[in-house]
Amino acid sequence: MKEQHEHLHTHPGAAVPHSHGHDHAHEAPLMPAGDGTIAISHLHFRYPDGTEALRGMDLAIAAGEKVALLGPNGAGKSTLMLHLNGIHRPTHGTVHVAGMQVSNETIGRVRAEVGLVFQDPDDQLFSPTVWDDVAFGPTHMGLTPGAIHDRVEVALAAVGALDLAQRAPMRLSIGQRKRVALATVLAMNPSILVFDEPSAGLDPRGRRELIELLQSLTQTLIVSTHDLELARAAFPRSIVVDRGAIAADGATDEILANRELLLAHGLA
Amino acid sequence: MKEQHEHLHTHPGAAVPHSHGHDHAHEAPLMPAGDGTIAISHLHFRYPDGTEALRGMDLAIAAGEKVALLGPNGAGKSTLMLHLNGIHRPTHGTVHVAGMQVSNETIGRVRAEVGLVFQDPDDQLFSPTVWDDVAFGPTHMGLTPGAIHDRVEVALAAVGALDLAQRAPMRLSIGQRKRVALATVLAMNPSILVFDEPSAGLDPRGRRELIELLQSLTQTLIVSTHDLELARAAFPRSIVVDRGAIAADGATDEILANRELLLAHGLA
Amino acid sequence: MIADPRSIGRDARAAVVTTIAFVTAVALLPPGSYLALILAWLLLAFAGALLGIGPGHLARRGLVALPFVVAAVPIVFLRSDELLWAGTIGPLSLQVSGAGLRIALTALMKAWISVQASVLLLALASPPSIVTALRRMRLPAVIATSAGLTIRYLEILRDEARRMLRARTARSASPVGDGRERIGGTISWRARTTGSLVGSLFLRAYSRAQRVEDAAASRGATGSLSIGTMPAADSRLTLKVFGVLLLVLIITLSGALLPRL
Amino acid sequence: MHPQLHIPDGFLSPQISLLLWVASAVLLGAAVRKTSRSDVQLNASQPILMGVLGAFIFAAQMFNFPVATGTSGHLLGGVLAGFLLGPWAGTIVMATVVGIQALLFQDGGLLALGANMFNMGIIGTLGGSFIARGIGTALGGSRGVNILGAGIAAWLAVVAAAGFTTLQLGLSGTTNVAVGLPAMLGVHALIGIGEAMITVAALTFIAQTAPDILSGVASPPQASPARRLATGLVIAGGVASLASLFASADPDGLEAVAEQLGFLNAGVAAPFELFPDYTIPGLDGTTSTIAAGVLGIIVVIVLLLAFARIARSRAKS
Ligand SMILES: Nc1ncnc2c1ncn2[C@@H]1O[C@H](COP(=O)(O)OP(=O)(O)OP(=O)(O)O)[C@@H](O)[C@H]1O
Ligand SMILES: Nc1ncnc2c1ncn2[C@@H]1O[C@H](COP(=O)(O)OP(=O)(O)OP(=O)(O)O)[C@@H](O)[C@H]1O
Ligand SMILES: [Mg+2]
Ligand SMILES: [Mg+2]
Repeated sequence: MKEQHEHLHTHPGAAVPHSHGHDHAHEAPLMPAGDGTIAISHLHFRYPDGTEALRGMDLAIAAGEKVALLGPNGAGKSTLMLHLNGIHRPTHGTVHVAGMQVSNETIGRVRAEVGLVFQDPDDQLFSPTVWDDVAFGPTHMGLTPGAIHDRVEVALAAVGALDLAQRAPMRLSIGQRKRVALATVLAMNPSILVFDEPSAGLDPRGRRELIELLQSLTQTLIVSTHDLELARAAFPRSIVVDRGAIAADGATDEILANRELLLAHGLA
Repeated sequence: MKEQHEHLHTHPGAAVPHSHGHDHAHEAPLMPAGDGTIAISHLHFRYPDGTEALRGMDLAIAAGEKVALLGPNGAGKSTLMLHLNGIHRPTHGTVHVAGMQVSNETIGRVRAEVGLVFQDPDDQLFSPTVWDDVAFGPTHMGLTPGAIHDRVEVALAAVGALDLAQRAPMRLSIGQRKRVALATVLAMNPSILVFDEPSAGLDPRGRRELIELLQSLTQTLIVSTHDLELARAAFPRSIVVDRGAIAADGATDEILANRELLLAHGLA
Repeated sequence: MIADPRSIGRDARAAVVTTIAFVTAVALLPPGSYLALILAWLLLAFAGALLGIGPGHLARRGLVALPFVVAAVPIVFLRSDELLWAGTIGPLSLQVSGAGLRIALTALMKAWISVQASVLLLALASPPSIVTALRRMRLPAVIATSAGLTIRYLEILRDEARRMLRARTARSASPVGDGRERIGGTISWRARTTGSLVGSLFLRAYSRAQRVEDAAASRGATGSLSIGTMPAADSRLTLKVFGVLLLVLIITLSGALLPRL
Repeated sequence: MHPQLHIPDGFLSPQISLLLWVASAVLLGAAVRKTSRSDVQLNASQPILMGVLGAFIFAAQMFNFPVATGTSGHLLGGVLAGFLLGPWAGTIVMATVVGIQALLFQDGGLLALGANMFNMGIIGTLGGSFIARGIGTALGGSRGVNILGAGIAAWLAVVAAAGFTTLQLGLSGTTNVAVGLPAMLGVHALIGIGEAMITVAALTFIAQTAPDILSGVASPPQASPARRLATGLVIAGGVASLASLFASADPDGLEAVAEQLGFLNAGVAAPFELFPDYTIPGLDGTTSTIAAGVLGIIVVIVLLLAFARIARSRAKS
């Protein structure tokens, strides 16, 4: 517990890793290559059991934007996020990520552009060591061992978890595991980061540190959360989702000030 | 989703069930029998692996008091709560619940007095239907089928979940599952209710309804939480736990106003 | 600076082979080879000392095999050769066979020593590195991957099980007041409850497997899944194999040469 | 768990250990080939599901319930795994679980691992699953009946695993089969009831709450009951011939068994006998014991067949 709190302060920026003095001759591993945009139109999705989880969504997000997804339990936030990565495919409509339409041809490149962090870090950390886990994505991308090594190191440094490299994920505290889960996707050098409920289960100090980390990221950022204060602190734009559709989209401050809207969508 | 929200409003009080017109000839199932007090002295607890989770706690809680347990991850809150139910036994020191010292002789009665609701409702709900799950406690206590039926019905009504009786707990929303988990212990008619992090994972509306439910309960109430606003809204008294000891104990407003204290114990 | 990933986890093949060879050599010793068994234990204790594990600790860990002694006890009384003692205790007429005693004692010592050998293996090599070593030794990939994931999720699922058991315990109260029927419910009700716990845990494990699958897919995994980096091959493997052969030779020869009792 | 079924090193003769290692390896190899041909349709990819469910089996073995004083219902999980994953994938999972129990928890020896995998992974899961499917199909193949079949198979699997454990110990000369077998079978006939009850309850629960998962996972390819039971018979026969293989591989063990049987004739009566003194008149001691074992297996299967017939005609009328 102790360590993790200190580290976040000493390595605050994911995009500006200050360890290992990366110069320009070196590939700067965490500067995303893609254009970081998202465009969704008429998105419908039905689960195999018949549940209509998404019912016509239109959405455009510019590169580098930071967007909070708000909405009640069961609104469709997680379902939407799984479309950005091609894990779910639209029943109708299209999803464009970094300029590519998500399809079987583009799926490999789409997954390289979109880093998805799951709510439960244990779902994401399945390798014997932290190092292996962070190396998993780059390895599947077919990078050279040298490049993999660089990616892993920079990603771990970015979240302040370099000293955990040789530890087993199961022996880490929740806060540490959340950080390593983030590193596993940072190592793939995505232009878009998607987090499902990053603050659940963290104590107030861990939550504050998470906010600082989110503020320091430069990638396009889409985060679902029930924590309105987190949305206010780190996300200029918010989207309210309810019953599979977008109920509101605008400046976070305005949305959070609209008490009627919040009440109507289970946010107050 | 819809139903659950409405029900909570129409059945706000756990202690004053208004369905089925219970008169005095009938056992009034949800009026606790015990005296609802807790007295802990010099409580030490060491886990089998050597972790010293509790290092000398003294604590007295009067009948009907509502107390929030605050503290960072790993402080010892859950460990303390498991002592109230005799699941853990002190390494040193004593725990008195409802006037009985927790021991092998009293354990059955202690468990009837203390209703423990765990953080993850999935741990608590293991039966094929909601009804079966709520009936588990009364059945284990050896009540007659008639008495079991009454207990279950009143407990479900108290949390506004009567209409869920035949559903499978696994298929419910998080908010619904939290409510049913509460009903499973209310059905045992305890004089003391102990909740571990009841608000985690709830959307803002679910959280507000939880607060209303907590406010309406008349039993002695001990709740651990990372949600300081919840503590402020529903608990006149707060106890700050850190490193297995009590760091502060007093009026919630005063504790939450003490910024230095909060910072020292990971609460800000 | 951080260590190279390829140095994380050692090539555990030598450790695995040594353990298996040692256990086999011990198993091959004929009944009554107490001296050879003591020698084998001394070798083990020496290896333990090199790894910083005291002989007392090792010996205690070895006791986990003891409950199995029940299986070997009858033979002491049921063989009729080398009668050591015969008489009656109460209604029972008993005889103790020397040969039976020798078989039981030898089996026990072998079990006790072999357990300590696996304890040492775990001290030398982490579970994941043992799996990797087995993969190198031609363990099929399906088994290796599923074993690796079993080890990974073992504690998580056991923890879930523990919490569920705890929740059941917390509601296992005895009645206050009257109108009691049968405390604890009927046996079939208890069995149903336990079955439901198992079923719930299965559904949780199943949906976790699906989420892990999604998480792996979103990082580019397709179809087959290889988890964990292979550590560099041990350059002194051949040398170590010779060491192992020597060890086996010592134990086996001592079994043949040292007097048996 | 079942300490009586996890044989530590030292109790089995090296010959027996080796033989069972070979048998387990061959059957596991077959299982790997079967599963990689993906005869089972699953939602999650095989190794991930198998790995996580392996951890599940571990955890499920922690659940118990008191049956009577001193005894508690417990789960081994072989038939459950076979039902949920299919016999072959289930066998791999159980064998992996048994292997990890030996490596990480010293629950069972390394040299004895082949035997333990054989008893719990192969007899318990592969054999158990085929018997379960045989019974289920023979009775009409409805879900309830399949689950009932799993319950019966779960009981058989535990009892058979106990029987094989004792037989292996006996052939290694470390236990007295004549006394040990009835005792082990008797105890495990009780323990097996717990296994059967939990298996049935767990499958019923899953069928009720998540029928989609169960149908995705556990619909066996349709085959005639005759074929299923024939498979069962083949397995039983294979097992019996393996038993005789041990016999010829370890004359010392044989001698010991013979000796014990002679001793048995001299006075100690076994409390539980399928055949008087576990011998068949007219054959010499050892051959007769093995023949009696094989006969026992056949009797059980014939009884099951008869039971299945009766139950099916009842269901029809
Ligand atoms: N695998 C599934 N099969 C069928 N229906 C599903 C599945 N997963 C989710 N759903 C349903 O789809 C809808 C949207 O669920 P989703 O998980 O996207 O909500 P969410 O906004 O993420 O909620 P939360 O805030 O609780 O995480 C819900 O009605 C849910 O019950
Ligand atoms: N089963 C266990 N074995 C060993 N140590 C444990 C066990 N459970 C908890 N601990 C340790 O005991 C201490 C207190 O843990 P506890 O779970 O009571 O904290 P908590 O205050 O409930 O934390 P959180 O807010 O994260 O739930 C911690 O150091 C924890 O690591
Ligand atoms: Mg979600
Ligand atoms: Mg806790």
